[in-house]
Amino acid sequence: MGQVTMAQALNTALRDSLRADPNVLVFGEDVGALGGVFRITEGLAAEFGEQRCFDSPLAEAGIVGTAVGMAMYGFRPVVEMQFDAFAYPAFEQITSHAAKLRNRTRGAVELPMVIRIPYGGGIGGVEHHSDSSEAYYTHTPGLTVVSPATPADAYSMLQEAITAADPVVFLEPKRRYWTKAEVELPAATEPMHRAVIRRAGTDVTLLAYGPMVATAMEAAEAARTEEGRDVEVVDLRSLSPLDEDTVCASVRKTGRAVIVHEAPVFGGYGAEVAATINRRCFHYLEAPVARVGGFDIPYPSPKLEEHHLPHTGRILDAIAELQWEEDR
Amino acid sequence: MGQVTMAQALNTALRDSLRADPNVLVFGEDVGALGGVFRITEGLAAEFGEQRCFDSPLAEAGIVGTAVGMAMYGFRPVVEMQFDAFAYPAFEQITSHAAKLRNRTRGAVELPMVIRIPYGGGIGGVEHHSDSSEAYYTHTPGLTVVSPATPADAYSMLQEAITAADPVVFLEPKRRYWTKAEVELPAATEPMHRAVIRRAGTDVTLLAYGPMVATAMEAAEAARTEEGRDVEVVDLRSLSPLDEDTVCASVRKTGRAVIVHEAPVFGGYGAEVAATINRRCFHYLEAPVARVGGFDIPYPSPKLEEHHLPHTGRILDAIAELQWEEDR
Amino acid sequence: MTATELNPQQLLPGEAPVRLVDESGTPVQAEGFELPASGVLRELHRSMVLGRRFDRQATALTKQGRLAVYPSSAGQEACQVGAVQALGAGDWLFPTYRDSVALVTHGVPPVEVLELLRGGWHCGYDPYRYRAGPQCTPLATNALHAVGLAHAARLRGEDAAALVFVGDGATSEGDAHEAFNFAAVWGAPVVFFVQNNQWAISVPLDKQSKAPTLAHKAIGYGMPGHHVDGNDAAAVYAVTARALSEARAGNGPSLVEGLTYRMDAHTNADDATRYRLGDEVDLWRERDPLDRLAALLRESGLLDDASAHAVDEEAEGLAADVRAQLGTDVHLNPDELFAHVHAEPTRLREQADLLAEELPAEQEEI
Amino acid sequence: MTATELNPQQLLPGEAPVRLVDESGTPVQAEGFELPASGVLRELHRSMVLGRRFDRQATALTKQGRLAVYPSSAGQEACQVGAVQALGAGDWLFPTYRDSVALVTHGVPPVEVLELLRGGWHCGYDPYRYRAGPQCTPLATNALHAVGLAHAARLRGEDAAALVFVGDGATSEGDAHEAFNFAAVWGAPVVFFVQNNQWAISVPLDKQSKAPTLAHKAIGYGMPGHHVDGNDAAAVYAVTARALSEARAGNGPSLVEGLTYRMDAHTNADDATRYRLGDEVDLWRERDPLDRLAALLRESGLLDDASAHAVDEEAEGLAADVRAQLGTDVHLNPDELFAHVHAEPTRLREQADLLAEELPAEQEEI
Ligand SMILES: Cc1ncc(C[n+]2csc(CCOP(=O)(O)OP(=O)(O)O)c2C)c(N)n1
Ligand SMILES: Cc1ncc(C[n+]2csc(CCOP(=O)(O)OP(=O)(O)O)c2C)c(N)n1
Ligand SMILES: [Mg+2]
Ligand SMILES: [Mg+2]
Repeated sequence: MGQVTMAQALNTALRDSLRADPNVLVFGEDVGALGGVFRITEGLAAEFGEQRCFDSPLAEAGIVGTAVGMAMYGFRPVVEMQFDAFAYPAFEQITSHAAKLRNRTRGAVELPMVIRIPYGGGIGGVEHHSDSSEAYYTHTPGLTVVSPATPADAYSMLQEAITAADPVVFLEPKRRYWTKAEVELPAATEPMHRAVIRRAGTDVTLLAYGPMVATAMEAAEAARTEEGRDVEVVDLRSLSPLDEDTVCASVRKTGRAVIVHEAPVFGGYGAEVAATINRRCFHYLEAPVARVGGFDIPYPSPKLEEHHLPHTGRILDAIAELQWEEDR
Repeated sequence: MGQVTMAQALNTALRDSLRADPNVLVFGEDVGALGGVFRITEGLAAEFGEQRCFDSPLAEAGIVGTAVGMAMYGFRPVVEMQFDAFAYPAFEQITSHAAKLRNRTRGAVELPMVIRIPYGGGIGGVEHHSDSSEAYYTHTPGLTVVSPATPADAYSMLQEAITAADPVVFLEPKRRYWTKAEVELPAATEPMHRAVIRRAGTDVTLLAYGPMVATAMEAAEAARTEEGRDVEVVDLRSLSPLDEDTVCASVRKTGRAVIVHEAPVFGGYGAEVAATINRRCFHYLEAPVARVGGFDIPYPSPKLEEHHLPHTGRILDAIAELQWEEDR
Repeated sequence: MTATELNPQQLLPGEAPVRLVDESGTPVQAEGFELPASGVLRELHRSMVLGRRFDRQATALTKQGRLAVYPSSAGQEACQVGAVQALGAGDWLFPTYRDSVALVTHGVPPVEVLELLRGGWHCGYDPYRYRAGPQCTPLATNALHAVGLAHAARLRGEDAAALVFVGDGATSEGDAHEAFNFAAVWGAPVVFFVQNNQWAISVPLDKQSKAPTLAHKAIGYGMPGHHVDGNDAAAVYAVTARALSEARAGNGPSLVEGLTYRMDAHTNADDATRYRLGDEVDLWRERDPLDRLAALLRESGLLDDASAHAVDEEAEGLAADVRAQLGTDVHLNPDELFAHVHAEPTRLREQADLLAEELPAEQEEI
Repeated sequence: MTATELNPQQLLPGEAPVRLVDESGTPVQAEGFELPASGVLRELHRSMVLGRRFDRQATALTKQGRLAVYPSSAGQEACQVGAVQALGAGDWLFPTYRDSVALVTHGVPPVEVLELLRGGWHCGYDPYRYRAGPQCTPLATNALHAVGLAHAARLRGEDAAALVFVGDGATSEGDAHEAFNFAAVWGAPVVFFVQNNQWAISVPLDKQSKAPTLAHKAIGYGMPGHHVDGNDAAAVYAVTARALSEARAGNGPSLVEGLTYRMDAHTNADDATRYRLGDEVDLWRERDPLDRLAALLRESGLLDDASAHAVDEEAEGLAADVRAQLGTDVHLNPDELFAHVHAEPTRLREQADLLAEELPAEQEEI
């Protein structure tokens, strides 16, 4: 296929899943004729008909709640929340129902459903269009939470999410929708729950996911050229469960870790990663785990988002402060 | 006043606040004639009339959303969510509006409102009645999140929350509603944002809040009598902001820390506390910060909650594993 | 601009609630509805007697500490029994915490119905076996599940409908609105049965809604709204049966409001004297749905002392079974805490191990 | 059981939308409503011309990259202007992202209205100064704020009312339902104005609701529902004015549905050709609300070439001002990121310091 954007990869994953399994349904706001505001569902209604890809009324609890009912009946609904903050009205349905129904029924009811959420900033969106809410979902037992960083993973992980037996919150880094990569679809990457080393290194482990993986890769390159540091970059891919073994193997090797995400740092997902590394790698650590994230503020105006979001400079600063021998 | 329960202290704080400021309003489900399902608003409608303490229709987004409008107009609404999980339908209003309106209007609109949430387990409640959702709120910039552990604090912190300029999520540990203490009301305790040392010690710092403070105190006592360890107990009181200085002073002194909460550990509030301690006290730590919390499962049946919730035994085990010199 | 082909007026409920049997037990005419056949009437009566006895037994068990909590539906039997008896073999039921009698009528074993309320597993029965969603506590939320499931059945080409119970209070929740609307827009085969028992814990209907009737909400979604005397089992049956068959026939959802009354407090833990007057309760006691149907049956020769006695005996048997089965403490295996969180339990292994280590120690203590 | 004293039928909208001026600009009779006074009609016309010019200017600015996004309300001027002109001095306005013309009409300086949409601060104006809530993106959420504020005003004994705009799509949200219900139960002085422009981005009304009209929703809350020709500014004004004065008089909320059309795409970023046919747009172009009112005014001698020219001039002046003020890039001070998160900014000091350290470095780079 050659050069493929993440948006195209997601679209192809949906198309291939719809083809492969008649139980797959795609619905949500504007996913039909329009193909979604980000065109992720483009062409699906035309190819598979209104029964399989359709617009719903405008109500997010309604979308998730009816998807729960459809999943109960054996379908595999894949629903789209239009933007991250617009998933909040569905919070109750996600937290008290999608996440818990297997447990509430002692396994009798299985909910194979996917909640796709375009998340994060960096696209100049006005307020409420750029939230990163992964920490709300990762703290909710019963949910699987994943976020792809590349077109190949977008394809492969979405397909796997759709075939999974449990509800998956599938976080799509919207600023990377138009990032291209050389991929042959169908692409099969590592299993969804596995973290992946994107760049090997020996000095420090940079942990990232979704939109920040590309930023971390840039920072790693800059650290090499500017500071001569050999940075390993781990793409977490799955946030819940966290692939602790891969993370810890890397940190035990390098002795230093920096976790990067767009969400505010306080109580963010990075806290879990830092706490886990400290617990499991305590004696290997040369410095405390650093967290680089958004500030603890509501997502700001587009004109200021560059100051809010983690960038190479901030990651390099965090690396520089990791108590290197030469500084002691 | 003598022996006072936490429920009585909260009730008195509401009464005194209603008396002190005509802008204070109390509303929610069943808070009027019934006095709330936990009787926290008992007698208020009778004393202050239906204009100041009233039942609302049954809808949590409605309750929080209308409170936002009232606060915009200069009132100080204090609303009750009946149980923790029943606050989820209001998540959007809390996260995108209550938390952000000051920011969205560059300080023009101030929202002095309190969202009271009886939270946590231990009362034998059936499903959806025992959640601990503090991590959802503490990760949301713009919210102040506090939880009292004693009747005196319940009184003093609720009063302070009501006079605060910003929205406060006030988490009431429902299993401690009936805990009595010798208190003279009005009681003035430390400022709401300050953590407090409940028991001084030199060996290890036990950090807790809300329902787990009493459990931590019991564990500290057991650690002394059974293991001869001198445990310091810090009651965090304010979860957001976190009183880092008090926490770090204690941990720097003891060199060891255990954080205890009822919520699932993964991505829980304890992760933030552990990550912060690791960042700020790294060179003082003799062992990784331990986290003792609920399992990463939906809140279980009442018959099993004793196995789910942190208890003295589990805290003692966590303390025992803190890499003591004698074990090395 | 008009989205429906129907004359809007047809979506409005009639002037008065549909009634087929008056308070003295005499049949009355209601346009468009007929008194159900004798067999159905007898079955309604039998189920109500069983339901009432079950309910009284469950309430008694709370006093002995055998149930964690019990929300009684005494007084609401005509709604729960009448609506459930109208279900077809392929139809689904979506109950709330208050609908124990509905579930028992639906064929779920009483002990499985009470599993949640005795503090056992969250759902005591297999939803697929009985075509019944779990008893739902977060209000109005399962109305959306019902809509999704019913729509799914239709996508499969099956003619199953879903009956979902909602309280008067729960109609205020956003989820109720979204469920009504999704069902109407999708034409999903759902019947929303609002048990208007006049109270939501301590909040009376007039602090919940200013609608002329709750059935007037239906027109706002373009679906028909009906109100029915909720203490008249025959009328509830007839109205619900028609609503269900319309749904199955592809004519979309409808809303049925049953006007009834919660005779007991909200649950055994509640004290209704704090917020409502005794004479209101007395008034409704005279409208007892069991007495009314029994009077009709006696009058029509469908019930005599012998058959009434037989039903009572059966009810006593059911109560005795419940007592026997609930007489001992439920034992749940703590291992199972981790069993049904994810399809693959591996990620909780460490926590399960921690618990497993504790358990033998505790066993020894006993 | 009936919660309202009114005859339920009075809560239903009339057979046809209220119209005071027909498509050719000729006055028509509508029971219970009168054509507004000449001064009002002139003012409606002036505001619509200004609003249209403002809207066209804003759209032009998107093409030059001066606005981050702009949701045009071309074609909806009669709703926005008519409803806002009906507001009294103490009344509040709660707009959505699409209600720029309403805000300009309400007196908010155009550049402050565009602050959000140019990517500047979230709210460009002081809500208290203009009695206008921030432009709201999360759909239907601010309807609840309006209800709370209006109820608060009433608790203070003030007779202010709140006008809140909601789109046809937004009526599907749970928050819309809860807002309608809270307002009705509390008797809050709120007018819910549904701008039914037939589309929610790409979703047409008949996938959003099967209600006979959206105004039929009102009866389900026990409040009156009106529908009005949303391209007839005179009718919108008259219906909204009455609804507001009922609200102020303590007679509770009401719902007004204005039937109109979104002439442009959802925003400049949207491509409407993907989901709707050109002839639908053409049809509505013939129903232009400005042409209609202008025809009436000309016919009645309230508008001549000279006065029309004067209004056009004023509109050009406004557009020139907007161009001038939006011509340069907005500069926001990054320090302010931390200024309005909490009343006391202390807890963010460390993060503010981090940013402050970065900034001079960046300045130098420039
Ligand atoms: C979302 C949610 N909010 C609050 C509650 C707490 N609660 C349980 S029952 C109840 C009253 C429900 O009244 P109604 O819907 O009329 O049903 P009824 O109990 O009368 O059968 C309330 C407020 C809940 N279960 N779920
Ligand atoms: C809660 C929420 N969900 C989704 C969106 C995304 N969104 C923005 S506008 C829109 C369509 C709104 O349609 P309508 O209410 O008819 O208003 P209109 O744009 O036609 O004025 C959608 C889905 C949102 N802003 N808020
Ligand atoms: Mg009720
Ligand atoms: Mg619209």
